[in-house]
Amino acid sequence: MEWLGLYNYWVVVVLMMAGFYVVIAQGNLIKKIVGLNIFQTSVFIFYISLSKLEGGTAPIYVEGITAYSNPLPHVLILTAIVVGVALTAVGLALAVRIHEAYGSIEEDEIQAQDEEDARNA
Amino acid sequence: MLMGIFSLLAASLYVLLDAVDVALTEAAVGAGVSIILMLGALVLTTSEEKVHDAKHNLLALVVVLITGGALIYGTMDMPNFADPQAPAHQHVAPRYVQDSVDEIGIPNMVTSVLASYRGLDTLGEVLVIFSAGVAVLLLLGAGTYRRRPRPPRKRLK
Amino acid sequence: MSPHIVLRVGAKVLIPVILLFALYIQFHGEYSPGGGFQAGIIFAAAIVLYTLIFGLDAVQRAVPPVAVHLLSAVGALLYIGVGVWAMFAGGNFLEYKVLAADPHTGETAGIILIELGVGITVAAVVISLFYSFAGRTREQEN
Amino acid sequence: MIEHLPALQVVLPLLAAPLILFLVRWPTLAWAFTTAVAWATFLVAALLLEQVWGGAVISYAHGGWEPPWGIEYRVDTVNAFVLLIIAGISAIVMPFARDSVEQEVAPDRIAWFYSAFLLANAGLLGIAITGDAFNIFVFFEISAIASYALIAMGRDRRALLSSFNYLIMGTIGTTFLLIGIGFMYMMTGTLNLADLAERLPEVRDTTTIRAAFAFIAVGVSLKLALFPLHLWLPNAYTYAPSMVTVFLSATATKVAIYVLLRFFYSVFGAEFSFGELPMDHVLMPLALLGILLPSIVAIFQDDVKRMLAYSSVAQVGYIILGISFATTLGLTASMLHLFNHAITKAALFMALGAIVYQIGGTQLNRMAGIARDMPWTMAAFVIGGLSLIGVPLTAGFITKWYLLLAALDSGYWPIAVFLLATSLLAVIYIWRVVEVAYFRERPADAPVVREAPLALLLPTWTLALASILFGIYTALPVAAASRAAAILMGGY
Repeated sequence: MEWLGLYNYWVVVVLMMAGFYVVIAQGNLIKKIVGLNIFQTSVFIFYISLSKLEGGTAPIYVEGITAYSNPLPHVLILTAIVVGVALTAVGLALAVRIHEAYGSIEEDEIQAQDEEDARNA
Repeated sequence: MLMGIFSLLAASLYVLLDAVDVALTEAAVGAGVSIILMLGALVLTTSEEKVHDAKHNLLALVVVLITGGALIYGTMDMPNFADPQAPAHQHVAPRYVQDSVDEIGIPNMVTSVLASYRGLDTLGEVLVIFSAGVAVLLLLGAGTYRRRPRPPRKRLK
Repeated sequence: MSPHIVLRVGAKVLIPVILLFALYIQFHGEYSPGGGFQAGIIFAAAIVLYTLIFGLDAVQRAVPPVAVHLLSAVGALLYIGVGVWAMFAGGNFLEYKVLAADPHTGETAGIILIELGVGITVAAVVISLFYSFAGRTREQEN
Repeated sequence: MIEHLPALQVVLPLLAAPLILFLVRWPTLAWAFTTAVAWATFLVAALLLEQVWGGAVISYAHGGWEPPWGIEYRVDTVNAFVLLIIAGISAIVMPFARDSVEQEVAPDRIAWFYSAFLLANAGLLGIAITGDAFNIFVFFEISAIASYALIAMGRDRRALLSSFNYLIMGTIGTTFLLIGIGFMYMMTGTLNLADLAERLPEVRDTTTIRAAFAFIAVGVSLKLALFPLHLWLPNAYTYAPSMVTVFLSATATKVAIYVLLRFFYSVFGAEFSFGELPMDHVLMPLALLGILLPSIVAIFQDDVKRMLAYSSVAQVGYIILGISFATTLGLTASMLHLFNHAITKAALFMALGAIVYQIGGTQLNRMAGIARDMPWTMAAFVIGGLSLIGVPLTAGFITKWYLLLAALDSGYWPIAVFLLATSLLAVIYIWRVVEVAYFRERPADAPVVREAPLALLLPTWTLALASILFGIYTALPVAAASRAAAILMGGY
């Protein structure tokens, strides 16, 4: 029965895997970025889950309350969210440029064009 | 659109888990900035996806299952959810919770840790977002009408 | 002019409120959730809303891209500058307590300054990202 | 100011990166400023190495908060050596960059380009110097985001897709690292590396720590392009602008290798990584395959830059091989190769950069007979090639020699034979270039080619001569590498 205490983490693992699958299995570049977002968000949820404390409250000091949730993972994830959005921006900008250069954002179509170039060279 | 809902759900989850600062950020970033960028990129590329046959994704499935297995394996010895005795709450964190108000003088512990105890990480965060700005400028340009000043000085021979 | 009079009036009412809210989040971050990062994004959101209603040209006349790029640098420089200032004041890098005679004052001053730096950079970068994506089609026409 | 050296090491380039944006209208000034900063950073790195040479450890508490509560910069001989490599390469690449970047990047973007370069540089330095696990992640991402942009600046449209693939693979890598760090934090309650090393033994028999180890190992291996996770590397190096290839090939994978070393030896400890977990049996076959297969693939490349990129994957294999012995001698060989390969590969890619500058590409068929027109460039290429093969009197020989000793010392004599055999593969692919450049006639219709300008030749030759110098005068790198190896074996 004590494993039930880990239920939260297992849900996160399932979400993580869904995102990870989209990243590696999808041929559409923008969908890859979406997958990456889901993958990262699930890692964030994992960090936030581990900061939760039984009976704790949000880590803002209020007179009379002694139990607070752990603020450290919150800080780490604030940073990680920013990193995530920075990566999303750069990834999407690259996707836009790729679309301009190849007229497609499907990985296999782009590779086909590259192989064609290589044959003609 | 679904991504925005996903982000808002994640943000509500963070509130439930007491991470109000993170929730505010996730709501602003996930439902705001990411969506705007995503829509911008979709306008500039194409919103229609090619239909694939799903058979050659077996390798991906195997990789994902192995990773998932490793994660589940890793959770086996974890302390239970919200256990106050977990090491994560015992070693470094108590000082932030108990002493930060005295040492720094502001009630929001997240701000204290973020800006002072781990100020270097936050500096890193600012530079990450700054790098993203520079990277997108390099990739897409500034988006102004101004013409390029002059063509490259040396042409290829 | 554009027939979307409701949108235009609505935006004119909303945008100052959003900007104010951003400033509240910015400077009240020590007491309630929020801080420079969230404030920066909300501030940028106001500008994005303005663009959606009034167009990219109008907004770039008010907030020129070059200024946005420089501001994104200014925010980061402010943050690092506080750190270096602490070094000259006799502490380690980013050691705010040496910035004032009283450690509490020093810490609080340091945090307010660096949060301001974060806010400026984040707002500027998000606006700059938006300009880059929104202005891409005409960038190519050049 | 001497006590602030660790902070300055990273703060200097970090401060300069935003400042460059004020110089957008003056590309030459932006270049000059970047060069000055790169050299100042190099000076700081040299001073740091000098301070820790005797075995001292410098700990610098950011914000004045003592570790593990605050973030600590921690410098010992291991990372001072790595810092010197990064700072040294970025200092020497800057004089080279001016002409090369002017040709490959639009003038109104040059300042942004240098800003991104400084960010990448600062990120790598930050990874190497920090003593905090989460800080490693943050600085990994700073350098990564800047590198993606730098790579995408290549003129070929394939640069875009290679950069995108690098982004996906790199982000999976750092996210895995993040998962690993989270697992470790969960079990120990700390993020400081030295503190982790102290607290891990208590909980190391848990599945969580083993999973953390696995995720960190895989995540970092993605970043360092360990075979078979190297797929992003050849394209990224091939299509990036010349200066970026020189810089990244000499530094980015090296820093990731350093992170792997830190986690395996200092944080988890050699006993855990190689005793309880069979990392030596995992790494050694991967290293051997990683040397053999990319070397063979390199032989069949028609683009010399791509050939050398595959060779880089093989060189990572050599370094990992040294690590997999889990002995002081093996680690010495690995640390030495970090240094020797950095200067050798940088010299080779610089020579190619000079060729790109003059003829616009590095395809073998375009290089026919150019040795007569570009004798100095090609001579530098040959010296670099000899060092890559491991011919005596070059830096490359010293590493091969130490690897050989380490293999024999651990009783793996077949590996010694294998090392000699794979050196022959390097002979083949370098010879292909030499044969084309020296012994083929220049086609009659080919455009006239002149020797590269002095600004490109000087840095190239500096590195080429360095790879000879450190093949003869070996005392300095060998001493640094063996001290670093001893420190790594001794735990944190």
